[in-house]
Amino acid sequence: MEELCTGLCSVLLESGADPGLALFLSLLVGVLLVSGVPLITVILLIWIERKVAARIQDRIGPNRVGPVGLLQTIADMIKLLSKEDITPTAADRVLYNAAPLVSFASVVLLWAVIPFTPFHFGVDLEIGALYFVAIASFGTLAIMAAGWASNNKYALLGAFRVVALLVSYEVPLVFALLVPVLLAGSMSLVDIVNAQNGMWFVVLSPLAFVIFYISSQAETGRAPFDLIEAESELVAGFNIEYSGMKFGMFFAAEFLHVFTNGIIMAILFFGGWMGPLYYESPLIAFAWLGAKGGLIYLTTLWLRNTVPRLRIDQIMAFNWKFLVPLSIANLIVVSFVLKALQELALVPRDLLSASFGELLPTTVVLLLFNGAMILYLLGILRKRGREARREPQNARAEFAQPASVAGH
Amino acid sequence: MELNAISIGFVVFTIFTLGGALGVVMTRNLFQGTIWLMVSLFGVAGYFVLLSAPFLAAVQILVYIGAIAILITFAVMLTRSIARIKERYIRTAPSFIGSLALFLILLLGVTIPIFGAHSPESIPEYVASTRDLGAALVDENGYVVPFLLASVLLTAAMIGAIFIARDERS
Amino acid sequence: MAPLWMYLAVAAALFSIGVFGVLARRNAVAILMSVELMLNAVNINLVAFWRYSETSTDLLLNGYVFTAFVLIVAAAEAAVGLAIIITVYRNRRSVIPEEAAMLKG
Amino acid sequence: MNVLNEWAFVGLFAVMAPIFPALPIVIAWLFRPRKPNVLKSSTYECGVETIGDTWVQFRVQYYIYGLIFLVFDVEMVFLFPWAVAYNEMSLFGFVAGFLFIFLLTDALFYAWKKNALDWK
Repeated sequence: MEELCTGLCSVLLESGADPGLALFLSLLVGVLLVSGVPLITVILLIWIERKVAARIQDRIGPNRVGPVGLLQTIADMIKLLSKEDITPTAADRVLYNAAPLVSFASVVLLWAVIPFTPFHFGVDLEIGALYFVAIASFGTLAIMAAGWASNNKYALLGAFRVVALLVSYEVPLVFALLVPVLLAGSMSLVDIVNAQNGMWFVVLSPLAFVIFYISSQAETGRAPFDLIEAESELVAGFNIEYSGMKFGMFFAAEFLHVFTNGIIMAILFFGGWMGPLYYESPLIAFAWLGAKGGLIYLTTLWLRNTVPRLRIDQIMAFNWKFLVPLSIANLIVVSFVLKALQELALVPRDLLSASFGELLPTTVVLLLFNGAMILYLLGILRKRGREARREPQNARAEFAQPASVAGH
Repeated sequence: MELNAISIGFVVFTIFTLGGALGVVMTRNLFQGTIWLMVSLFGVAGYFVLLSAPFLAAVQILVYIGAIAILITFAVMLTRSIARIKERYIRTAPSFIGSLALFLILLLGVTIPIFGAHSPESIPEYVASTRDLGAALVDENGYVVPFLLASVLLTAAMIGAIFIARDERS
Repeated sequence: MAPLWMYLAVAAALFSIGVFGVLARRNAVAILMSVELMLNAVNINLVAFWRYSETSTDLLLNGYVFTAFVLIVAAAEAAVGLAIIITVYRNRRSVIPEEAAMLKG
Repeated sequence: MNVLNEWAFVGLFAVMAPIFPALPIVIAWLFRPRKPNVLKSSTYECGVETIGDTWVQFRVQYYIYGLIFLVFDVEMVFLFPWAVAYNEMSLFGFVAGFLFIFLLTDALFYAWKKNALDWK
């Protein structure tokens, strides 16, 4: 993008345009190009999601409109456009209308920092990884505003639960995010990808990836953490009063967020555009990123359609008593082992220029420690599971009083 | 001040900051007040970007919009008080006069006479990066004591707040 | 760049609005929000002075670290302050500071 | 591109981003039918009439989760720069960062022991 920008800028300048105007126009073109990617993808994503869900549930899915149902989303959009848009009398009109916009915009904004290829990206901010976390917090506030502005008990309750879930899972997410930042020694996403030239970070710290994966599944409100649409408990959750296109916007934002998280994970842990022949052409690099992100995205769909929803107390206990301590322990172990290796001069300090061979000892040691941690964790989980099975009486008693658990 | 991206940004962020702040003190509804507060603090984050401190801007958004807004909303919902407080203000007139006087003193007595002539040409070229900050934070000769004190402060705040807020009866 | 005094003027205005809120609002949560406004006015000043002053290199980060510190103090203040408000509300059913004077001699 | 140009891009992006979802909503506003009535625009609670205030009493647990989250979130103010500078750091720096994290883990441990993490 930067290349294109300077190109366009100079062309405009040569044709005698005002420098400020030329810069503005080239920036505008850049914004439209970058934001075009998510906007076009989201139409495809809804189709993919429905197709995959259908296949998992032994159905065919959309297949009437267009070839293999590809135009189904367009048809749905036209349907949504012609739907009546009801704003409840009791609602706070301004916030009620602004919430879906902010929710969708907060996801689109993430794409500003995503490096598509080594030379094509919106911007390469020095604080890229932090930008990702900071922008995501607008989405949380939008859900809160939607729930409050609807002035409906169920909406407010749903919003409260979702927000509690989102903020809780942000803690392990950020701790897991610190690991790639620490390994690359930079928050810039371009630097993080470049630092994986020798070795992907998922090999150096698989545990960080697993934590990030689980908590981003929760951040997007997907099963088993799909309190966002707990139909059986909260009618529909925070968006109960929304209808027509505004309701559609919340859904589009969710679909896009899941895919965006897949892309982010590909960048942070799977080397982004890296892959055979990526330097030959930007298209190949872009294809690598898309393929990795898409694969991760498909696994989240698989997970979503396979596992049941957890109760809110289980979700919270899992986060605060398992995932958060684990993510902190993981950060400490990774940083400790790496620092020890650095002090013993077994590792180059700068991963950016390190080759595969130089990184091999680090990889082996880090993997050993990670493996030991994973084995230990599996032991804990197994013990917990056995205890839970040994006390079916308690479990049943708990189940018989959902009010005490699921009350607001 | 010529017309460029920075001056446009400055004007926009001023509207955000001061408009949001007025919203905070004037709105009757506390949830709307929280949203106004976030508008205002978003404007402040914008100033940080203009002042070449993007890290602080991101942190500002992360801490305020991501966390404090949520916390205030939870607290507002826990203390259903809107219906009971009929009047928003007490001591309206003296407070208004007092704060207006404070603003005029700060603006005409301090800001313009002392810093009005400060020329923007003397801005240092080099801006510290996040890496400089990180290195300085844990340097023996740097800020390692404040760094650890911050941790102690946060721990104390968390323990204290949990101790206070926990409902002993349940 | 906008001149320094403009940032300071905005900060002064923000601070004064915060002072008004603290003095005049009745609800404790609103007062707390006004205090946050005042702290942010201070932060604008700190960052502006940091950016505009010519300091020696070893003092380069003073303003930066100071601002980060104010941010942390603001967060701690909000956390503890709101916890106190919740507790007082639970015991007295009131969020008006004047009514919560049980510690007054 | 200098730093401020990068942020001009982000700023422009931030201005444009809400416009994309706004467009279809505005188009829908032009085409949609408008037949409001009192029942339709009343609060939806599965057909039962709404009783009382929307602001039901919430449990304090929400606040406690928000509180712990806030503390960990604020911690990031210092942990991100620490992680960025990690590679050039001396052993002393690493130990300082370790202490920083350890102290906060203490607070989490306290909350755990006090059962403040349970969804009651």
